Amino acid sequence: MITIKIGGSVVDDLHPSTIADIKKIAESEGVILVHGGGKEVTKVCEQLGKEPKFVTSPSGIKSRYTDKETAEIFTMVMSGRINKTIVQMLQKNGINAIGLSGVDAKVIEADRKKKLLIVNEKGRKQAIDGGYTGKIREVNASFIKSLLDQGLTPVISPIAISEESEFLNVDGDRAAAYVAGKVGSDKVLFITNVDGLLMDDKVVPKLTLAEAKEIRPKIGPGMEKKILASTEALDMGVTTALIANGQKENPISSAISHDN
Amino acid sequence: MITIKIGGSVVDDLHPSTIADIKKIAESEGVILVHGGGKEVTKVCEQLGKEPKFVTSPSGIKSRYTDKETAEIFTMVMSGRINKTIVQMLQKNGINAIGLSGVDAKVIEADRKKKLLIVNEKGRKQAIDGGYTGKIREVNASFIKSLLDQGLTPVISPIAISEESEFLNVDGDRAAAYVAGKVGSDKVLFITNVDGLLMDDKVVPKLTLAEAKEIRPKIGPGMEKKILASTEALDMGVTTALIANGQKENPISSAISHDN
Amino acid sequence: MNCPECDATLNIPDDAAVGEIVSCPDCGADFEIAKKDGSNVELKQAESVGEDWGE
Amino acid sequence: MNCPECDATLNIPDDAAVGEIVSCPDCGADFEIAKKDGSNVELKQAESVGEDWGE
Ligand SMILES: [Zn+2]
Ligand SMILES: [Zn+2]
Repeated sequence: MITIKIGGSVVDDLHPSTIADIKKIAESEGVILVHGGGKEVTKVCEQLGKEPKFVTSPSGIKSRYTDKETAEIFTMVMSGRINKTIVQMLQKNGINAIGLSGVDAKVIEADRKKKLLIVNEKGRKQAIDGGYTGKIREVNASFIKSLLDQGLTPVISPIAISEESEFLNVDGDRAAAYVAGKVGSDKVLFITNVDGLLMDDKVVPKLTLAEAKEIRPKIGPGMEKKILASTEALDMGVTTALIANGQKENPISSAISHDN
Repeated sequence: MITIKIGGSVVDDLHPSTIADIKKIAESEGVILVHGGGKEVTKVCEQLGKEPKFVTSPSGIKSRYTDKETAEIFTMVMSGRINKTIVQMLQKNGINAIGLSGVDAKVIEADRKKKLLIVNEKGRKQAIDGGYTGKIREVNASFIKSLLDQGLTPVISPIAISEESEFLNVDGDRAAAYVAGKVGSDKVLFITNVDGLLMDDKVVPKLTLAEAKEIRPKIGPGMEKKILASTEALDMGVTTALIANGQKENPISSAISHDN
Repeated sequence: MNCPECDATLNIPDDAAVGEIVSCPDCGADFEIAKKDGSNVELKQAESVGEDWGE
Repeated sequence: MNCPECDATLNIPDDAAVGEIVSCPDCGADFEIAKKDGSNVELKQAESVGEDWGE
């Protein structure tokens, strides 16, 4: 079984062969999809007159600040627009998909961050209210497995439920890692728009877990998060973590056969 | 098992005791919820600058005209905002709910209306493109039952999937009727903001199926649709169809015990 | 213009548009205006469409 | 103001705001500014919060 993280736009981000590729693998070993979609959330926030706020962490990572209103729009766009559009696209191609957010059947439970450390406008470190983001604690693995057993393909939005039943924005890459780890996927695949981790302008074909942990701090933000998610998945027992370019033909089966 | 149709706003439409009431019945016999939410869809359409269009049928029923863009916003708001807010509210009260649209696991399949008959601005009958509304054909009853068997409470949005995998806007009352009928609920309950069907200013306590069919054409639009949905549910084998005011205490258990 | 079913005279308003439904006063049959070019009107059998409305 | 841990002198900017983190140049401990009233500053132990960001 493989857990695949995709972006928010199937049409823009993926090679046309991808859905047939997913179908083949869903039928042979079972697929769980986890999606992102931050860009579309930002677009709808703007259309609704809600200015998105971004903050920068002490180590320089810029990210969305999720206040309550943003968390609600985030949930609406992620689980109502992006998730259902992906499910529709899969259904259209004969894959019996089912869209879920982490709130449904408590598929993803997370601890709400009480505080966030940011760099403020004076360039100094500051602790602010954590907003509605969270660290994943639990995944309802037995429910996800029961869906796979019924021949369904789960499509999961990066929204978690907090202990107080709040909607939490969680990172899609790390959600995929946790789902893969807790459900017991042997593989996790992060689909992106580059060929993989580049070092000295060359794709790194393979890293051990120890190498990945050592190398991680030296990598730029987008890829760094995928390496972090990969190490987390491997720590939870996933055998192989793959990073592949979704714009290549049959991106999933070629990543599985290390054909890159 | 009971299928309950509720409106789009748990907070505004329902007595505070309702969720505890649902919990009790979910634990004793199992509950399926189907929700509406047309008003909220209209609100978000307006916020997004999409003017809602309404049409009038030859018999005088006014309703939303669902073009493609409206169907997409409809799906986003229904399954992303309203559905998840209801699921969240239930989770908060210890009910393990799971939100689904008809697109997920093909829970509701419908035939897209090719044509709609309306009264045009000259007061004459006209056939127009049917837009994205549909007549329900099939319900994935075995999947819904498998959720109930796992102790989950399904919360279903009135969105169906067409043969061409389009999102279709379907009426919530009739969706509840079809779900109740196909899954084999013995009861279907329509929660509304009046005490039930009024005739000569009195609540009608009871109607046979034949009486309901006879009386239906004489009833005003909102209630007429609930009577139609009731007769459809009864025709599909549901034993009892109930209409009750959600603003009364314990609206579900008192409706079941005919305590109105 | 006459009814394709019973040949009774149909009353089609001058400003009738494509898609409008014309009912025969005699036999009651419904026709949809398929094409219209000036006073040249082409009719087709109106499909019977039940009312089925969404949310 | 001195470090509550090692008593070294802490360098707190005049325009520092509540919530800002002050690090001790000697022992490296982090403190969060809990209250500030003119030049009167109250510190509390800064919780160590890992970075964990959403989408
Ligand atoms: Zn005629
Ligand atoms: Zn010190």
